[in-house]
Amino acid sequence: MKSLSFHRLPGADAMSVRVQEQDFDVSAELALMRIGNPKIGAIASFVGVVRDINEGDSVATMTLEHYPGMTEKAITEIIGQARGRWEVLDALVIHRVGTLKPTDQIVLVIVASTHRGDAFAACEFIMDYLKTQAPFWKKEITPQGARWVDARVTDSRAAERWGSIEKS
Amino acid sequence: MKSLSFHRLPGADAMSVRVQEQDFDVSAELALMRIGNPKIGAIASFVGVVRDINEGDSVATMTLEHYPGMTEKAITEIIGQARGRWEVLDALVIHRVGTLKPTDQIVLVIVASTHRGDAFAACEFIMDYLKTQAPFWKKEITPQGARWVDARVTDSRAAERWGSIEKS
Amino acid sequence: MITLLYFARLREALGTGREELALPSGINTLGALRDHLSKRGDAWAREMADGRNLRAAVNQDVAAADTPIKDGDEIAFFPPVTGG
Amino acid sequence: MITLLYFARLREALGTGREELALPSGINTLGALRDHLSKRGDAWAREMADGRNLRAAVNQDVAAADTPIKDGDEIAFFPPVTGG
Repeated sequence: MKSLSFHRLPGADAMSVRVQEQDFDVSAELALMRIGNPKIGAIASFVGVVRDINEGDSVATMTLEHYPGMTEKAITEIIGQARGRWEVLDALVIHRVGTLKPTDQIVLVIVASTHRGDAFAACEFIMDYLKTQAPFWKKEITPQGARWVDARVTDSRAAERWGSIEKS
Repeated sequence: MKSLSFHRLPGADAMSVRVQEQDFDVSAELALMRIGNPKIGAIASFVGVVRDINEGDSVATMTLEHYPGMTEKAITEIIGQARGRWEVLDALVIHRVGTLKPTDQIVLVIVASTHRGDAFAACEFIMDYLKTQAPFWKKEITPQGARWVDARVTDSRAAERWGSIEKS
Repeated sequence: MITLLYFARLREALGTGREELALPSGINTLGALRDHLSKRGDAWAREMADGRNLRAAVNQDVAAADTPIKDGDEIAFFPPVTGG
Repeated sequence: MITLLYFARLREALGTGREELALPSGINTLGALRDHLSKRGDAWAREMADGRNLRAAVNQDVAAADTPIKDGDEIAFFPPVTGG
């Protein structure tokens, strides 16, 4: 289940996609992005966190499985779609895999732009599509035993409100 | 111009508002928030950054002035309004004052919620209102000399799209 | 006495950031106070003129021209805000 | 030969995460392959049944039932995704 990938493209297409077991440091990622491009005026970020309760049951730990190779490809495509809709100067997605516990960070999406409207919209768009398109699966350990988390209808709706996504 | 204030209220009304000269550490603030509340599933953040170009001129440094006392009051009120519209488990605003240079962080808004829709909306709402309601003023030093930054019409429009804000 | 505060461009143009003033008799709204201050001439006339895009707060709350003012108030004048 | 991958609940139910298979003659779409696999019976019949909410990818791109498949392809079956 161990996997690490890293893409960084130069210039206008700057982006990074990483799937990793280890935790991430948001400040360090923000600093790298800021110092790399003084045109950046606005950075929107999202961090997904393991909650201690899901569907009414307490969650002790959670294991994240993914599809190596396709994960990175799907996320890179999602970022490409965001770039077609908004001004994106740089974008980063880190998704953790393996075993996590409540209050642990799961996923990080950072989008940098000149102005904040683009940064917020692109960050939320990437997160909405990631939840429905990127091949990750969560299994929770609860007092009632282990269970695979079911996909949420609200997540499909969240992705649908952005309109159809075209294949690049 | 030196000023520091800190409010942290317990439980459902958790929030912090700080005005300070020193830089901030987003990772440290996120960790404090996450560890304080295992119901948090989603954290949206915004960081405003000094750009090297504004209105076509290069910016060497920028000085931020504020109205001590009113600043904290205005931001606390903005967060209260966000809380009335969305589920906000915790919120933090840090705004720097004093002299900053390109790529420096200016402002941080963090909103934690159970789900990401609330976190994104409340974070963008707070930022839009902060830009039009909180008493901060920027003065830029450019090769053409020092100048006070003019308020942007797009900022008023961004705040207006959320509808009217009521006095608490 | 009232406390008057001026910020940013206004502070620089008027050459002062703060003054204490005995509330002039007959002045009981923010708008009346602004008119009164504009009669000081020069920079005051220019900066406090009706056409200037000026904002104000009474006791740290954003206030309009018809907001009542009274002895002991903290009253601030400033340009539209540009933080964030 | 084609490579078949199974993830998450599906991997556990089928008892395997990966197999190599000679592409059966006459099978040239994803839908036909799913039908073919469902005929293995037991867990295969249950998990690959028409009513199951199953997703699939051909060579790491999300694919539909009418997506063509050919020798050498990497084909993955999995439940709706739940990351983030």
